[in-house]
Amino acid sequence: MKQQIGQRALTSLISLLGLVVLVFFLSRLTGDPAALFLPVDASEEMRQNFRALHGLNDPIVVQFGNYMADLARGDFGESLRRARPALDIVLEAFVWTLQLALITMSLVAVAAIFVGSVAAFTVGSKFDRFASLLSLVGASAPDFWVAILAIVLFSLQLGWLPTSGTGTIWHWIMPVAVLFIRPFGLILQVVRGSMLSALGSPYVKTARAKGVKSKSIIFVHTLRNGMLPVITVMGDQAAALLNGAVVVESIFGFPGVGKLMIDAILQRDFNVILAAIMVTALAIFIMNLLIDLSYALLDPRIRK
Amino acid sequence: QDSEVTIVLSEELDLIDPCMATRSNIGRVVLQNISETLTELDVRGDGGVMPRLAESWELVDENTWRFMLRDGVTFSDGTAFDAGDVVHSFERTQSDANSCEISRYYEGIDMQLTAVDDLTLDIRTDPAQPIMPLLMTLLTIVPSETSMEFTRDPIGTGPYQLTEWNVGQSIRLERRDDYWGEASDVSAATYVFRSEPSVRAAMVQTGEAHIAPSISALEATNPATDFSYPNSETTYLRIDQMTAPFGDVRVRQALNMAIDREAFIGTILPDGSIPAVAVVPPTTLGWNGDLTTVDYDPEGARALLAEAKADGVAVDTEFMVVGRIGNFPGATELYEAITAMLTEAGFNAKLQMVEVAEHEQFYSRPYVEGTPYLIGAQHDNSRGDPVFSMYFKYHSEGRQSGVYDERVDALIDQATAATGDEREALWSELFALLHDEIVSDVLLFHMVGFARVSESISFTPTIATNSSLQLSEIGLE
Amino acid sequence: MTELSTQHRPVRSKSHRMLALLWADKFAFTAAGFLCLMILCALFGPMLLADAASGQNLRARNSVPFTLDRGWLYILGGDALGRPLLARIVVAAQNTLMIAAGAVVCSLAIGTFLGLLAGYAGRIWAEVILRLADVIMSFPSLLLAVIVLYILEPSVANLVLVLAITRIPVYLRTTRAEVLEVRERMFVQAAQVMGASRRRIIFKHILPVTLPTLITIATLDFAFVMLAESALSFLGIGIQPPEITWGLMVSQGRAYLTSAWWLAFWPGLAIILTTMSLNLLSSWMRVALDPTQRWRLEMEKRNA
Amino acid sequence: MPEHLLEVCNLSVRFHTAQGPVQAVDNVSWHLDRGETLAILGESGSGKSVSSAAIMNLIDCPPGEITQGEIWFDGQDLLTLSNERRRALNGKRIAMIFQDPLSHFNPVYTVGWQIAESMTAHDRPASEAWARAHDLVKRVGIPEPDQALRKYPHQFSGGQRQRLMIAMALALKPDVLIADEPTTALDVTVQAEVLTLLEDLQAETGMGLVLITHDLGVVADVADRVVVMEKGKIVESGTPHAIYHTPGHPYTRKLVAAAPGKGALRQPSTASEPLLSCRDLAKSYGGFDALKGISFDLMKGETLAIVGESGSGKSTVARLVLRLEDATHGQVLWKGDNLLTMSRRDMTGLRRQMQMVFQDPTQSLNPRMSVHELVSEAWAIHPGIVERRHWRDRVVALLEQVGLTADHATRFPHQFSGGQRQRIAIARALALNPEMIICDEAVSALDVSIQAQVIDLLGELRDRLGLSFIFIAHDLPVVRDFADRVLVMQAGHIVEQGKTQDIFNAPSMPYTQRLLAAGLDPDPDVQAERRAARLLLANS
Ligand SMILES: Nc1ncnc2c1ncn2[C@@H]1O[C@H](COP(=O)(O)OP(=O)(O)OP(=O)(O)O)[C@@H](O)[C@H]1O
Ligand SMILES: Nc1ncnc2c1ncn2[C@@H]1O[C@H](COP(=O)(O)OP(=O)(O)OP(=O)(O)O)[C@@H](O)[C@H]1O
Ligand SMILES: [Mg+2]
Ligand SMILES: [Mg+2]
Ligand code: NI
Repeated sequence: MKQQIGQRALTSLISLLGLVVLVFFLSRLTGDPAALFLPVDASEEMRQNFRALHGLNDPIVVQFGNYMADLARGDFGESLRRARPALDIVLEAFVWTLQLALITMSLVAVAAIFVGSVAAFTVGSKFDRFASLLSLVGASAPDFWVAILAIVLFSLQLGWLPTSGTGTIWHWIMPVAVLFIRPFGLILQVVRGSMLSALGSPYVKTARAKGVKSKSIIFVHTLRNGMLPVITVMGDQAAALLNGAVVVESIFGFPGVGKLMIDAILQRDFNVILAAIMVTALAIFIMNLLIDLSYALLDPRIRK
Repeated sequence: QDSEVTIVLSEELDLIDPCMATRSNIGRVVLQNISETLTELDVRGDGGVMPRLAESWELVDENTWRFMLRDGVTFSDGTAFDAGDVVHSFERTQSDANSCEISRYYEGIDMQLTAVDDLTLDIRTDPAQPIMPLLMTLLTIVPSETSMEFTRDPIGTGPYQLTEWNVGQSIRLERRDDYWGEASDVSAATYVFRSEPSVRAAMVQTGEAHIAPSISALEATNPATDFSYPNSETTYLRIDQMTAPFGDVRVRQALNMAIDREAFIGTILPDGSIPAVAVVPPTTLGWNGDLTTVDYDPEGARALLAEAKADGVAVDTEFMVVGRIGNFPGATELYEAITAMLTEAGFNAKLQMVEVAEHEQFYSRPYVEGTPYLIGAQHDNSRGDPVFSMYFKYHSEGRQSGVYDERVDALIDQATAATGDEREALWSELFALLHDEIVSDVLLFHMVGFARVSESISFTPTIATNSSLQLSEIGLE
Repeated sequence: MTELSTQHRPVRSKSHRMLALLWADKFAFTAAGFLCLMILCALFGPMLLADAASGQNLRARNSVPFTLDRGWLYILGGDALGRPLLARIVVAAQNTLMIAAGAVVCSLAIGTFLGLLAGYAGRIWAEVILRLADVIMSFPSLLLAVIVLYILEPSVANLVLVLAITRIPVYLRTTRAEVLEVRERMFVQAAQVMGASRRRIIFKHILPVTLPTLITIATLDFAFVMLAESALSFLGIGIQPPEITWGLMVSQGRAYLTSAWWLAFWPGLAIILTTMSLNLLSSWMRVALDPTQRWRLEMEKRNA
Repeated sequence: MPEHLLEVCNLSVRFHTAQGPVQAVDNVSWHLDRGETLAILGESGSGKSVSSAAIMNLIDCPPGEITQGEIWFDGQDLLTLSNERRRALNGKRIAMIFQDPLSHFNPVYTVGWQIAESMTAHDRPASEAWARAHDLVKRVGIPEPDQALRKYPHQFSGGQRQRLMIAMALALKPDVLIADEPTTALDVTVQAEVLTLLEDLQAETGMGLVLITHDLGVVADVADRVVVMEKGKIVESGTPHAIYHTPGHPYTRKLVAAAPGKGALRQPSTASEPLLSCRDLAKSYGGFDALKGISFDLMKGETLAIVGESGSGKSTVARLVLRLEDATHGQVLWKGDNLLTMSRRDMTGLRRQMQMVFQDPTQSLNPRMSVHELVSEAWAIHPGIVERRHWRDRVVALLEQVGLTADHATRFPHQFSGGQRQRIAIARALALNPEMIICDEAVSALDVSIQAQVIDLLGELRDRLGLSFIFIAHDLPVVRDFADRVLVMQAGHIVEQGKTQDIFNAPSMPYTQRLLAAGLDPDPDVQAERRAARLLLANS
């Protein structure tokens, strides 16, 4: 087990490195940040100066060497636009994103598993149909619709919640709710399908013969058997949130990593892009590791 | 407490460095709030250039301006303001250690700043700069201790000082007690950032914010709170006369005639937008009131094209109309409609919407080879003088120019060096030449912006609101 | 034991039987009908309505839905340039469905294939494939789009490429998770004993178990891809006006959400309905293809 | 009418299938008194399991349907009770031992947890439940109960799982225990222990036992009354003695006549070259040595029976030989080639020559494939054996050979009884015309008449095609009839091997002797005597 994790850490490190190299070179093929940072009527001299200031005039291999040397010392470079260390910027934003992702995914996990399981258990019932349809509508509706309608309804009309921003717990409600919808719909469907298969298994009969309550048949016996795809898809959705929930962040003014990343990409702020990718990649790698480990925890047959 | 306001801006500030104050959102926070300039342009009246940190100025000789500075001014860090600070502030904009934007306004000018004494400053320039006081409306003053690198802790002489910067969330300015001028009503201002226009509007409506300097026209439905203001932006299609078939003036005329400008106003563009006859707004020096927009005349356009075709101009050449996605509200629709109108008039036009970085490649030299194109762009000049626009847009060597005409080059050079009425006349002449004779571009509209201001405060947006927002101009009701 | 039906019902063709099963689930049947309609729109829409969909009429700008004053094409209202929304939705179906189906099918096929490989082939392969998935998962799709835009030409095929690549990991990881469990089942060993090739075991025995889950995810991805596509057109990659897709219509309507809701609503509804139809159909398929569940449809048929 | 502990009246159950309804149970009535043992004998697929499932409320309605009948327990008709009230009875008052022990355990929980759950579900405190689970596991003869409780179902052998299932059912000392083929995977010594355990419990609590079995010996040993079922109906009932000695119904007569262990012993053909040789084959799971280095040969055309203690490694041998698992060390030589080091591709080529019938038929059939697909898959894998257009006929022929009918071909595995599934698995193994078949308890769930039919079929193939068998079984009379040589295993070792004749007539090792002595005789009279002798032995 220890050895396995060690090996995993090593391969992950290699892939992270590969990712950095890939992003480093590819992103530099996508245009000149000077053109984007400086106003259109800036002179060629200003542009040169800007490039020189950020070492963009060196041959790309030299730039890469410098970057890696700095990286080895734990220096992720400065943002081209913000006059701040890229890592600081990213970490500040990542804290928000992480919180948002964690809160959302925990709610999604609880709600989707609960509703999905019950829907599978009562397959074909009104509850099943209703839960499925509603969640599907939610999951396929454009997220900005939902976000703006929520603001119009809950802030403008009813005045219950602040429109946007951070600060109080009330500020979290709408962003989390909007982020909740898509993963909820998707995971609910996956849970439902997975449980539907599991509920036909003979061990369910055994449990019934033992007099086990329906509740525990659903949530103890079958759930764990149907969990593998569910946590995998949850991981995917969580990764999407970790990569940043751009729409929600920009509509609700959440200072997360999604908006940061988009801006950095659109502005070719290379160091921020790289730092952001490394931080989120690390989080995603760790999450995938945990998910892979949990397979074996959930299903002893997979332990080898 | 009651005298605090919240202002919701459209995007987060990367920097709050005073030397970046020409960027609109940075300017709204910094300009004349944190950092002041020597002079200030009067946008509410027609006072022209007014004193701010300089009390008066005079032309010493043709190439030298002398500014008499205000006494008793201190920076928010307690140090006193003197001529040395101005010199440093200028040098800072020229430094290699940063990429200050302000410097572009001093480009091509050899400027020598000397502190004659603590409160007297001489500026020698080559060539002569008749509009030096105007140029000084752009130079934000920082204390001479400020390092050359970008700072994240701006110090200025303004009525407010930065007290809090929650990156990504808010910026807070608080009123200084030791400000040299009149104390303003607002004791503190918080700036927050929302990129969604409807959210900005909603925030003022719910009372979460007091001013939203830019909301979308579609949201601006409440006359009690929503103001339109000319935002000093002008949209136009730049024509590169080097590429066929645009070298022929008839083709350029036909382009102008093919577009029904009136149809856009009140539909895709808000009421209040004005069909443009120059690339700068009407409040600019030398504005030529005699120019009139080209009338919509698709038949005439077609006739002109036929005529040109008969002369062997390749009017059937396919060209692109390049627009920038999200450039202004309704940009895509506008360009879509324009393309349709051009096609209607017999052009072989194709729409191509591109992203910022790509747009920049099309817009600035060296231009993209291959298919000829018209590029849709928006130009901002709220500074009151065409000099900030004309060289770039129309001089043969201008970065975004598609005009190659000696008369134009000469006029630009003359006007830049001229003062007073002569300057005004020369600009006026240039506008006429470009518009009527050369038909340099397809000018579209002077745009308007919309601001929502809470009823609990009094503030009227002006043409300057696009680039600055003085807290001292806000009154409390 | 007596077979009550001594005389067998005539053996009907397989497709006929599936149709009967489809008829048994009224929701799925409606869904299938709707999808057929959409496919017809996609096939013939541009041919019939292209002119109507691109004809501008600023006087009909944002004209309200549900009146026949301007002719039946305006029944759903007009857009910001006064083009009839109904015609535009019909015409846009082609691009939309082509892109969405292209992206989803590609990512589903590639992801599933790699997932099967990772789950069933040797450790080294699995390690490589999974790290690759990690990397893709951490690679922001927007950056990918920008890179593709700069390195390759913007085109529909590249748009599909970007969308497909970003969605591969979820299928890959889900497939692998399921394979890990399914391959431990005894019937897989039984097939092995019979000498079944790996390919056969994977495609005949393992894939059918995992497929329903994957298809469930894919149906919801349909909506995701349709909306994501418009986000990428914002970067200038892929579909650009005057070409249209539903996603593009939705995002163009965004500015008008509070003033002319119908601009974004109808294309959004088309997306929702398509997604929902696909999902209903996939739920139906899950039941129809699972012998232990199929009775649900067969019984309904009998009762009906 | 005296009050019975459990009474089934006129029960009929019908299943819906795509081909139309199947009447699984047809107007069946029987009753059970306190302390009594009722044996239900019957043809495979005659509705024994379905009727007991009806008692436990385990029939999915739909697609199943209880068309008529009453099930009286404790003065109430179970079929009219709410689900919640039936749940409260299940496990506590009425318990059930399922036919397929592997699939009926939840694969992801430890067996300890699952046994304890049968108590905690009825509000027993967890600590008490675990203590009792420990006790029960010991009682059913699982070694090292502490560790066993913490293991997962797939880590046990077939027989061990069956015993764990028994332990689970006995946890709350139910009033009625329905045991569906509870000893199909148990060697006779363990079987005897389990039967004694059940009897003890009966004596202690007055438990009524419904024993569904095909084993006439078990019936003779423990049953008070017998009902015989055929095709969903009860065809005869009475005392074991009456049934055995004066069977009335033709089916019963056939059943009694088919009882194995009476035929002539086989004379193995004289030595030919070995088809398969195992050399020092060993397997350990973690720290546990399941197989401790065994060696044996299988000659061409020979039937080698492996008998032995439950959990002694019999199935492990089969899995190793077929390379479903990797051996820890040792060699398996197939016609001289070592299978264990062979490349995967070469192995695939050889696969068609060796087939296996798994101990757990349910799990070894892909639930998504119809019987036709299951059987014909072999031909799809190895083209050239049967042409595609003959598949249908060939499948039908195979099904008929194992006692199924043509219209079973379109059904799916879950629509069959335990014994029927086992026969599908046999048909599948035969489809490839292999040279060797490993039968892991392949006929243990079949009633003796079908068993005889299948054994005859296998015997005929052996004689005609020179097929070799490794025949893993616990059922000594069947082994005696069918095998050429016998290999006796205990705790991972081979304790004795030799010709069937020698082993049965003159066992040399004490374990073998014990094994043979524990055998049950189908004649109730004979069995009563043996039992008396055994009790005497035990008491002295
Ligand atoms: N779900 C089902 N659908 C259709 N038919 C079924 C289903 N379950 C069982 N049957 C049929 O019902 C009949 C009775 O099955 P049951 O399991 O009771 O047999 P059994 O007497 O227990 O046989 P065995 O000794 O082989 O286990 C069988 O013929 C079987 O094919
Ligand atoms: N995956 C496993 N992990 C750990 N132990 C195992 C595993 N599989 C089998 N065993 C152990 O190996 C031993 C031999 O198992 P095997 O299945 O070969 O027994 P068997 O002789 O077939 O018994 P039975 O007659 O009960 O089926 C058993 O004690 C069992 O507990
Ligand atoms: Mg049975
Ligand atoms: Mg076994
Ligand atoms: Ni038996």
